[in-house]
Amino acid sequence: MTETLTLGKALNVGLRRSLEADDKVLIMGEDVGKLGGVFRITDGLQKDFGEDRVIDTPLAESGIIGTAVGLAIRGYRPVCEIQFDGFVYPAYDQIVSQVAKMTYRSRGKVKMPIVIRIPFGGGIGAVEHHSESPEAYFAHTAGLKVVSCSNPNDAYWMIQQAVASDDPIVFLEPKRRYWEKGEVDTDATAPSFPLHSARVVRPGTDCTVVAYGPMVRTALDAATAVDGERSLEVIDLRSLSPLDLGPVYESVRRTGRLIVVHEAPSNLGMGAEVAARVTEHCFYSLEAPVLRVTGFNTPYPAARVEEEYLPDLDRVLDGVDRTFGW
Amino acid sequence: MTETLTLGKALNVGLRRSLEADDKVLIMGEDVGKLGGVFRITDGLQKDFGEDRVIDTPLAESGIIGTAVGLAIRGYRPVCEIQFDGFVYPAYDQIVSQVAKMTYRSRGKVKMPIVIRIPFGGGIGAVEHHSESPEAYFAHTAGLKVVSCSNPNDAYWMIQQAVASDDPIVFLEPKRRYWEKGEVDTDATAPSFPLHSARVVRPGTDCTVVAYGPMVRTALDAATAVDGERSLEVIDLRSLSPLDLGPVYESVRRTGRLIVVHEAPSNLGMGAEVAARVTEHCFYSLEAPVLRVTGFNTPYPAARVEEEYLPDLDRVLDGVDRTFGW
Amino acid sequence: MAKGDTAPARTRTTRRAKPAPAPEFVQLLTPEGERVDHPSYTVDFTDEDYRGLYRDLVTVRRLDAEATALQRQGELGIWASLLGQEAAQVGSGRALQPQDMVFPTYREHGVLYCRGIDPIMPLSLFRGVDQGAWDPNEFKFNMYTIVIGAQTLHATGYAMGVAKDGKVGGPDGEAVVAYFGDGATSQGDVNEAFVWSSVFNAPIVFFCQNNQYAISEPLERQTRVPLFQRAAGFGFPGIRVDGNDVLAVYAVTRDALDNARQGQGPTLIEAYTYRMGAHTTSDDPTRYRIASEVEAWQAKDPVKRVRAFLEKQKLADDAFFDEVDEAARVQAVHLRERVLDMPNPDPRTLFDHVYSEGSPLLDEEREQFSAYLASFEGSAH
Amino acid sequence: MAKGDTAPARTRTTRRAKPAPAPEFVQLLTPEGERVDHPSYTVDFTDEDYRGLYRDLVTVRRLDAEATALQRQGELGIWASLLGQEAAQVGSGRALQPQDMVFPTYREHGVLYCRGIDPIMPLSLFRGVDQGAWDPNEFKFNMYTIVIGAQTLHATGYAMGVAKDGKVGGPDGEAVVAYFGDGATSQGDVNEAFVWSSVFNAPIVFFCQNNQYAISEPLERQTRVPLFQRAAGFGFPGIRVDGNDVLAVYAVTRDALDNARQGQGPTLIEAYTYRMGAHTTSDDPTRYRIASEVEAWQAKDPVKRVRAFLEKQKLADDAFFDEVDEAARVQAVHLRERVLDMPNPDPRTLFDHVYSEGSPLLDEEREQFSAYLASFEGSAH
Ligand SMILES: Cc1ncc(C[n+]2csc(CCOP(=O)(O)OP(=O)(O)O)c2C)c(N)n1
Ligand SMILES: Cc1ncc(C[n+]2csc(CCOP(=O)(O)OP(=O)(O)O)c2C)c(N)n1
Ligand SMILES: [Mg+2]
Ligand SMILES: [Mg+2]
Repeated sequence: MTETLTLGKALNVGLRRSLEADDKVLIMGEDVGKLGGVFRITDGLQKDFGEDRVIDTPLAESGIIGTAVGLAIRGYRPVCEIQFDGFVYPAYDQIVSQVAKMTYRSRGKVKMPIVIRIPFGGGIGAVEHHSESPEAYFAHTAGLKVVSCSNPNDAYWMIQQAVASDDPIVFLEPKRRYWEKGEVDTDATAPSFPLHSARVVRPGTDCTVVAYGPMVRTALDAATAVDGERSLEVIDLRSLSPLDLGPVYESVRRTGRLIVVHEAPSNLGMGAEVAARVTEHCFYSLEAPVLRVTGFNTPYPAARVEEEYLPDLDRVLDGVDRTFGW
Repeated sequence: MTETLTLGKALNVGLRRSLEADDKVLIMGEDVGKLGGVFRITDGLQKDFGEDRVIDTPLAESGIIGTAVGLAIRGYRPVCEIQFDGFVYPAYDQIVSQVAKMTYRSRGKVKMPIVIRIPFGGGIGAVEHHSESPEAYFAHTAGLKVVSCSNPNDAYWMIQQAVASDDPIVFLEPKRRYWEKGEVDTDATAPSFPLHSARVVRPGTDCTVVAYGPMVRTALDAATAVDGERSLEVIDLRSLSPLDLGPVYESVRRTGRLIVVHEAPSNLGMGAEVAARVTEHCFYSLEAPVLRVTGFNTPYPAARVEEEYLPDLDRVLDGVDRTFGW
Repeated sequence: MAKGDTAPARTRTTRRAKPAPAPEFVQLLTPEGERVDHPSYTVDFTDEDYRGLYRDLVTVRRLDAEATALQRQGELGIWASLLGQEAAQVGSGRALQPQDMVFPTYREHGVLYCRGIDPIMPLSLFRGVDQGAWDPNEFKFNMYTIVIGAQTLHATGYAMGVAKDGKVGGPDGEAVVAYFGDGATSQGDVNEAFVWSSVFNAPIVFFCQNNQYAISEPLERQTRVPLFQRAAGFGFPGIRVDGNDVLAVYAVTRDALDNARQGQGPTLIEAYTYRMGAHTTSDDPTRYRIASEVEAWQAKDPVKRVRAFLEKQKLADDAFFDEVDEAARVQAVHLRERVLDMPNPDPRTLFDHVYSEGSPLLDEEREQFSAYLASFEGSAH
Repeated sequence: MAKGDTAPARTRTTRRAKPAPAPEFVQLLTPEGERVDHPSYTVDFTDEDYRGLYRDLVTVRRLDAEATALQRQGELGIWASLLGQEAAQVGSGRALQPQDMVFPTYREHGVLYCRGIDPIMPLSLFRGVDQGAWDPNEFKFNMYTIVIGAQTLHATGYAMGVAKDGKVGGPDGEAVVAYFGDGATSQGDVNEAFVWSSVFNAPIVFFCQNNQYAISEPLERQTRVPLFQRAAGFGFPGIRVDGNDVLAVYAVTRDALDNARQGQGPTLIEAYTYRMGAHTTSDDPTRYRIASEVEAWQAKDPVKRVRAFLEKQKLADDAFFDEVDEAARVQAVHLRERVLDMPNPDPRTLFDHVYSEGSPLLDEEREQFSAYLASFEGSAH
């Protein structure tokens, strides 16, 4: 049996399951308690699990992650909320030099079961620092794993898988999709897919479109828009590190064309890595170079031009046209 | 007339020229004053220019960059030293959210003539955090420019060009090459090359090898090693952001093969971007996919295995073999 | 002493004294509008000055209300209201000398107004037309900073620059003020700013508006002692002032700025106040605080007490109060009209000003994007 | 008050008092070896305990010298000597209960020794064989942390976990100690750790070894007031102790740990000491400090004063001192032998333990690299 939930609510219920499943799971961050988070993702959790497990922290991101490291050494499993993408950087040192390296430094003797939840991406008309896509900064960092969900069912399962993982996971939530609804299989006792797996979310034959997080919906809309004319295969990466490119290679060997879509700037972004690896693995199958449809290489702009900055259906289709024009 | 200088000394003399040329230039960082920096790059500068211009700062990297922003608003041109690559992360927020964005935020009304000098890379037998290659974290950030010098003459000129630039520049110094000597044209009144330009440092015909910073020497050594057998064209990127790929496209169109070499992990690194763009621009010229010879996707390891971690002559030649084996 | 030996006995000390009760803040005007004395601080305002302060308080409140209304009507993306904090902002803003430099957060509309800056200036940011683009040096008022605490280091660096320029040590010296909230005191950057400004004896005033909340989190989530006490441990004075008392805020800030400009280094001012409204228009404060708390603070309203003072002292009559209200209303209407008139930016400009000296990558993207946009011309896009 | 009006007159206050002279630190044993009293702290050691402390001091100094020698001979990549700081480390290390947890920097070899840990443990890090890999929970001693200040937040989080586990509030409670240097006090992280530990009343002792330098930078580059005073502004006690007096350090640390375990929250201890050697073996201190300063501190040597005390009190004779030296020498020789025996890691292991749960990318790289290495087999590589 399934329930219809928004993506935000699915995360909320998933976190609740994680708190129920293991006493050691903690939730910590700014405004996550009484307020339930500025996006209400932790709504009701402090009320039900107490202030000892759902912790309103001081306003200091390095403190959030740094204390989470200590709590993890003590045996806890902290789930840290960073309020917005643009506010993760004060914690960057703790993330890349401590969270990411503690297991390696200790030759496996210390585990870092820390989840860093970050609502990310644009499209909500916000002011500066509230619409960024920092995934490359984390995916480039050995020792971190990075995932992003694109729909309520994945949100529900992936957050629980992330909390259950003994490795540190940066969990990127597509904030502009928080209110989108979908069926969630809350009855199942186990997820249908491993956390670090990509999935074909719409089969097609002419061109592969790879996306993740908020852009999966955009890619699907593009596929629908050209249905009949052109058959696009859409793949949701889901895991940005480690990448699961098997399904992408398989797809590109069939379609011969690949578009990678993301909101982050192209320069040294996820699209570059996907392009480099797909080109290496599918060199003789490609009819055109891998093309990227991404945010521009500028800081995230003011809200009234963000719709122009962000890849949308038209920009994706323009990419498709370009690959066929090669 | 030229002088023979080490790369480190060339930087020192270049900084001296910059301090002489403009009163507003400041040097700031940990131990840069009396000690002259742990690598002695600022040796003697405090003595000659005073404590007001060469400033030993409190031990706080966010403070170094954050106050540099304020000094820049006041009209100064701070040159900040980060003691080692692995200690730049506490300043990451100030770098990506303030230094990189201030000009954009102000629609050009505020300039950020800040240079962030970072001795980077491995190969010196150091402990953790002293051997990292963080360039991707900066090159992915719109609003920053990133350069790296590979030889004394470039070091001398590029540091002066960086200080003279009105844009913020992350200046990556190949620390293991600090002691390598070369001719420096200290008599010339102007540099021969723009700061943001790549250069063919060894012409060749069979395969292009792109490198920057410490790996340029390695690439040149590889070219020498196979001289007679295979002719490698070596290109020094010099500017990592913005990239100047014109010379690379031109080269690859001739050679049909490209190896990108860097110490940083491959995943979402400079090599990925170069591969993606070269593939797009030289799609029909490539005889093999662009291959990357890089550090592995692990944290930088203990000193006694770093030589295995780092690309060396053999690893570069292995890459060359692989591209010819395609 | 070998490992495993019994630990030697040791003294239990009682050095841990009870924390002293929080000292009173500096107050010169009670909530009832009584003028009270303080041993160290006073003001010597003319009648006209008092009326001017009242006008400022009313005006910044009225303009703020207009911005809130504009947001409700969809004309602004978000608004961070200063409601309740007018005295903290007008008092400190009016204490500034023309040569002083301000580093605000995102809420200092009242300070901005007192600098003589057109209140329209920050509205482009909240409308989403730009990101709050102005020249800090032209207005002696830095751009709004959204990343909590970051501006305190900028202010410190700027103040170090002031000292380098030899602009401290006399009555014409330049002082710098950094605004931030109670929540910000937990950030590393703010504490680093304390370290730096102390070590370099920078001419700076740290002005903390303790409005009791950081979004939903009450002060106890940031500290267990009064915030102004933080300063002493960094080597400079801290002082708490009634943040709803415009006279006291003025006096204390004036003094601290003067100390800074004279070369006596930093001061931390904690303006004890209350955020009467929501954190921003996106916030719902009923989820985390009770009505009675808000009511208790209503009795300490910063505007009402000045009006009560003016009335008691017979410094103003109804005609004056009406005129002030009307003038503020007119300004608000004018503000509204100009907000509605703000043009949307041309999307092609989003590639501009990433760098002062440009970049070929951006030029390429601008060109491609222009061609892309042109490809829709004539179509229904 | 319209803009441009003359600023109203205001009071110049004289509230800026001269800073109080730095209070004396806690001392129980003078540099001359006199046992002195302190109103709040004392120790009640047996003769055997005193001799044990002396043995520890001599041993950690001897082992440290051996490591320095090993580095000079190229057997270690670098070494961070504790020379001069033996009392600070032995005094605090011996004050720990077995259940207490330590978060060291890279210099706490003496504390490690006092925890009963084999001093070989951190040498793999300095030799470059690994990165200091041990199980913090097994030894109740976290791995060395090189990024300045980062460990203070880890310690705070760990201490929060102790409280969550209900392990505070009685004599069996667990306390946590975070070590850091004078330079570290400028880092945001350390100040955030102060905020957090205070707000959550964490059972933690912040133990700052003020050895007067952060590499080349003297204390004045980090603060203009004594460091222990930092604590009060965060809401917990700070105290300065003679860091070269092992008795005083023991007493003060024991007390602070006990307060923590009893649920009274954090304490900051500033152990006032001196780094007699170089920052690390890569450093040349003659570039930034004068010989006379070092000599002045030599007179306050932490080991000599305990020997003087033992001699004066007739608690030990020459035979004892000789035996201690000889035992330390033997330990040092043993240490040296084991360092020379440390095997280099197999390069293939560099792909291990990046993740607890592995990663296909690393598996692929390990495999490719093994094949690559194999391709050289039989060749001269
Ligand atoms: C580094 C950072 N983290 C989180 C936020 C999100 N945020 C915006 S305002 C705010 C609360 C600020 O509280 P305070 O400093 O008391 O200022 P106030 O808004 O009350 O004036 C938070 C958490 C931010 N802007 N920056
Ligand atoms: C974040 C960071 N910045 C810079 C360094 C380089 N560094 C290593 S030790 C040191 C000085 C530390 O001084 P202090 O805290 O007083 O400790 P001490 O070495 O004197 O024991 C510096 C700057 C570092 N390890 N980490
Ligand atoms: Mg507040
Ligand atoms: Mg020190």
